[in-house]
Amino acid sequence: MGMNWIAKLAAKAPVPIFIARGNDAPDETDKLHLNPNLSIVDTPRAASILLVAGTIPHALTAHLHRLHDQLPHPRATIFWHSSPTDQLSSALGVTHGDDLGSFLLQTRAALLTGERASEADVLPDEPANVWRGVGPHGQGGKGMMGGTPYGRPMAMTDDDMRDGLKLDAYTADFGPFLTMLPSGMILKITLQGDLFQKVAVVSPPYEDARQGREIRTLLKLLGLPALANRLLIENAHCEAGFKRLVTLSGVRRAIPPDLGRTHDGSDVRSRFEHMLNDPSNPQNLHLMGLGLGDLLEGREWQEAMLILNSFDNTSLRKICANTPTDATDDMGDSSEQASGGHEGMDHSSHGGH
Amino acid sequence: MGRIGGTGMTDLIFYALSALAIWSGWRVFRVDSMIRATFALMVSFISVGGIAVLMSADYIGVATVFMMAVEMMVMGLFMVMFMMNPAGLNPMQMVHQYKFSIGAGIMGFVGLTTAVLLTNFPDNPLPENRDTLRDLGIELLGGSMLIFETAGVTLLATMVGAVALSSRRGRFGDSDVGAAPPGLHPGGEPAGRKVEKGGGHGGHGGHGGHQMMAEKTKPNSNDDPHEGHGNMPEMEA
Amino acid sequence: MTLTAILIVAAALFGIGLFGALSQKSFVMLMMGLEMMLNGTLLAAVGFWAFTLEGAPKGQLLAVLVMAVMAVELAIGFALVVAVYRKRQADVIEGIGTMKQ
Amino acid sequence: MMIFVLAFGMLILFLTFGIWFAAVLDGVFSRRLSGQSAVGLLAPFHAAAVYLTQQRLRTEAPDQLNWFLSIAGYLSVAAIGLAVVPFGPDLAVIGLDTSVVFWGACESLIVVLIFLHGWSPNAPLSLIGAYRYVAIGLPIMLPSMFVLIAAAIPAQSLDLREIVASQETMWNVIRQPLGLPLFLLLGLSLTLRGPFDYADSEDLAGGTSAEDSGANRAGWQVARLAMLVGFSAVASTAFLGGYLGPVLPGFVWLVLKTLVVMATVIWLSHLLARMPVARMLGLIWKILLPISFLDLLWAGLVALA
Repeated sequence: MGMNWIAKLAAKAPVPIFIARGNDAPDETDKLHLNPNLSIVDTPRAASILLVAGTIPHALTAHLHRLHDQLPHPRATIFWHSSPTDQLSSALGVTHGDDLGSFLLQTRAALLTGERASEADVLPDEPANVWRGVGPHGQGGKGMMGGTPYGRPMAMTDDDMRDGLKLDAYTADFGPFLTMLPSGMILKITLQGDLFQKVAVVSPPYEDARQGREIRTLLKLLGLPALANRLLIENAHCEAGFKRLVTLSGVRRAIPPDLGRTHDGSDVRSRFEHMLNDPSNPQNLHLMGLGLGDLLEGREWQEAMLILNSFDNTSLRKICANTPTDATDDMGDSSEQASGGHEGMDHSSHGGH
Repeated sequence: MGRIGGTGMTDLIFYALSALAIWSGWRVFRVDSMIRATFALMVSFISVGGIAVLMSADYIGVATVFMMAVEMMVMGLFMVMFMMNPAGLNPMQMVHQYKFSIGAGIMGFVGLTTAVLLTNFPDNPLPENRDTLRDLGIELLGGSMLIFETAGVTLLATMVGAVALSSRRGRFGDSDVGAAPPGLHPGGEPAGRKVEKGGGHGGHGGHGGHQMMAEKTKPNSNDDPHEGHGNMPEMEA
Repeated sequence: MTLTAILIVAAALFGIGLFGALSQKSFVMLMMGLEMMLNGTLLAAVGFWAFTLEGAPKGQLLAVLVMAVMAVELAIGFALVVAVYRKRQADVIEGIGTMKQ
Repeated sequence: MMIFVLAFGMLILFLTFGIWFAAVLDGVFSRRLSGQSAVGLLAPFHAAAVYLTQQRLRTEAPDQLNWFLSIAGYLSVAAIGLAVVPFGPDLAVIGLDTSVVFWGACESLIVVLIFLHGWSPNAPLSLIGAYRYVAIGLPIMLPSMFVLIAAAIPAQSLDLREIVASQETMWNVIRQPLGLPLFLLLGLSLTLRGPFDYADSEDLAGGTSAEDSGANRAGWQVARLAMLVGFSAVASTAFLGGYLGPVLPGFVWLVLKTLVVMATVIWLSHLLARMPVARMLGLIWKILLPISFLDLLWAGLVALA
C-alpha cells in the first residue's frame, strides 16, 4: 500500500510521542526533547506513538492500558528499557538509547504506509460500571436524582472554602502519567470549579520519579516551555542569556507570594529560586507532618500544580506519607468509580471509534 | 431600504434571520443541555441584531450581538454553577403549569398578531442615506442626555446592588448561616417576624440530602436538608 | 420586509418568552424567558423606529434603553439567584415557597 | 461588486499567508528561545498533515455539535474580524459604520466559542480551561474596548476606514502611547497565547484542546493562528495607520504592519510568564483597567485641546 500525499507530508514531520514514565526511566528520556525528529506532546490525544520509558509498576498497568487506548489511530507502542505487558504483546521493545529517534521515525513511517497495523484497544470499549438507572433515560429512581447511570450519580453540592456558596463538587483521580504531575503519582482530587476541595493520595510518586525535572515542570506551568527545554542543554542555568530571559519573563513575580509555605518559611518562590540557581543540591526542608491537604486545599489548579512541583521528590514523598490515603472514602459506589480515568479523563472516554 | 443588493435580497435575509430567531428561541426551552439552551438564546439575539442591521439600525444591531454574547456567556456559567445537570446527560423536564404556559404563550402571540394586523400603522419609513449612527450619538449626548445618563447611573446602581446582594456578608452576619436580626435586648429573641418552620425549600442541596449529605449536619442553618425535598421538582412528561 | 412582518416575528418571540417564563422551574431558565420577551420588544422597537418614525433618533434611544433594561434584569436576577442559593440551596422556584426569612 | 470580489480575494490570500507565516514564526521563536536550531518553512504543513492522518477520537457523551461549531466558529470569527479591516481606501469586505463595535462583538463571541470548545468534550481538564478562560477573557475585553474607543475619538467615527484616514498625519500609537500595548495583551488572550493562555495551557495538558485529536486538533490550531492574523490586522489598522504608507501599495503596507504586530505578539507570548488566575484578575481589574481609563481620558483631552 503506497502512501497518499497527506501521509507523505506527515512522514516529514517530527514524530508526536507521549511518554509514559516508569519507575526506572532512562536518564536520556528528558533529552528526547532536544531531538528535532521528535515532538513530545502533553496529551495522548495528539500522539502517534506511546513511548513507555522504564518499567511500569504492576499496580499501574491498567492505567497504562487506558492511556494506550486514548491514542488516536494509527498508533504504536514502544517499550524502552522495559518489556511489553501481556496485553500489549504486539508492541515493540527497544533497549538501546542512541538510535531511538530513528527507530521511532521508522515505526511511524510503517504506521503511515500501513505496513504496521495500528494497535487495537486493550480495554473493552464499554462503560466502567453497570447501568443502574430505572427511567427511560437512565435517570432512574425517585424524583430527579434517582439512579446512578453507569456509576455516575449527579454531582452533589459540597461546602465551599472561599465564600460559602455550596456548589457541585467533582471528584476524580488524576495521574499517573499526566505531564504536570510527578510520574507515578495518582491523586484523588475533589474540585469545585478549579478549586481544590479535598486531596487524597492514591499512589505516591515513584522513588526516582523526577531526576531534577521539577524546575522544568515549574517553568512549563508558568507558561515558559521554551526556557524549560533550554535547561536541558548542559549548564544552561549558568548562562547569562538564560538568566536574563528568566528575569525578563517576570516569572518570579508571577508566582504569588506565600504560596505553599512550609513550617520553615520556604515558599514556592524561594524553592523555585533555589532550584534555578543550585539544581544539583536539593534543599533540606522541615516538613513536620505537613500533608498535601494543608498545602493544596483551597488552591486553584495552577497554584496547586506549582506547589506540587516545587518540592523535590524526597520531600514530596514525605508529604504524601503525611496525607491520608484514599481508603477513608465511604461514598461507596459514587463518583469515584467513574474516575479510574488516568489523565483525569473518564474511564470510557476512549470510546466510540 | 435595500442595504445589501436590492430589496429582494434584503427580504430573503430578513426571512432567514426571522426563521432562525424564532426556531432558536423555541429550542431554548426544548433542549436538555443548559449550555445549548443558553447559546440558542444567544443565536436568537444575534438574529434579531442582524434584522436590526438590515433596518439600518447598525449600532443597535451590532451592540445587541456584543452585549448578548457576553450576557449569555455569564448566563451559561451560572447554568453550569447552579444546575445539577447542566449538560442534560440525565434528561429531565423542569417545568410546571405546562399546559397553562403553552396556552399563555399562544394567546400572547395570537393576541399581539391580531392587534398588529388590525391596526393601521403610520407609514413614515426611514429616509434613504440618513446617518443613523450620527443621529443616535447626537441624541444620546444632546437632547436625551438626561435619559441616557440616568440609564448609566441605573447601571452603576445595579452593579453596586448586585455585589451587595450576592456577597456573603450581610447586615446581620453571613448569609448562608441564616441571617437573623439581633434581639431587642442582649441575647434575646431575634427582632421582627418569627421564623416559620416550613418545608417550602429544597431544590438542589435538598436533593443532596437524599444520597450523600444525609449524615452531614449543617450547624447554624435554618435549612434542614432532611425536609428539603418536600417540594422537590418531580419528573413531568 | 414590512412593519407587519417584523411585528409578527416580535410577537412570536414574545410568545415563546412568555411560555418559557411561565413554564420553567429553574430561576435561570425563567430569566431566559424574560430575556426572550425583551428580545421581542427590542425587535418591535427597532421596527417602529425604522418604519413609522421617519428615522427620529428617539426611537433608537428606546432600543438602547431596552438593552439597558436587559442588562439590569440580568445582573439583579443573578445576584438574587446567588443570594437565594446561599440561603436556601434552592435553584428552582418551588424552593422558595415563602420569602420570609 | 468587482471591488467586493477583489477585497474578498485579498482577504483569503492574506489569511492563508498569515496563518502559514504565524506558524513558522511561532516555531522559530520557540526553538530559538529553547536554544535549538530553527525549523523549516514547510514545518507547519507537515505538522498539519500528521493531525489529518490521525483518527478523530470521541470522548464519552460529548456535545458533538458544539464541538464542531466552536472550532468552525473560531475560524470564521477570525475571518470576519479580518473582513472589517480596510485593505485600502474604501476597500473593506464588510464596510460598516460601526466596525469598531463589530470587532467588539467578535471579541465577545470568541469568549463564547472558546468556552464551548472546553465544554463540549465532557472532560474535566478541558472544562477547567473553559472556566478559567471566561474568568480572564471577559475582564480583559474591558481595557481593549476603552483603548479602541480612544482610537476612534480622533477620527470622530466608529468606522475603521475613518480611523485609518485620521492617522494620515500621526499614527495612533504615537498619539495614544498606552493604547497599543494594552491592545496587544488582548491579542494574547484572544489567541490563547503565553501569559494569557488560561484555556489551552500546559498545566492542564492542553486544556480545552486536551481532548482534540485528528482533524479537530488541526482545525483548532489553524483557527488560533487565523485569529492571530485577524487580531494583528485590526491592531495595525487601529494603531499603526493600516494601509497608510509611502511608495508601496497600501495593501502591502497593511500586510507588513500586520506581520510586525504578529511577530510582537508571538515574541511576547514566548517571553512572558503566566501567573495564576487570581493574580491575573487582580492585575486586570486594579492596574490594566485604570490605565485604559487614563488612555481614554488622554484621548478625550487631546481631542478637546
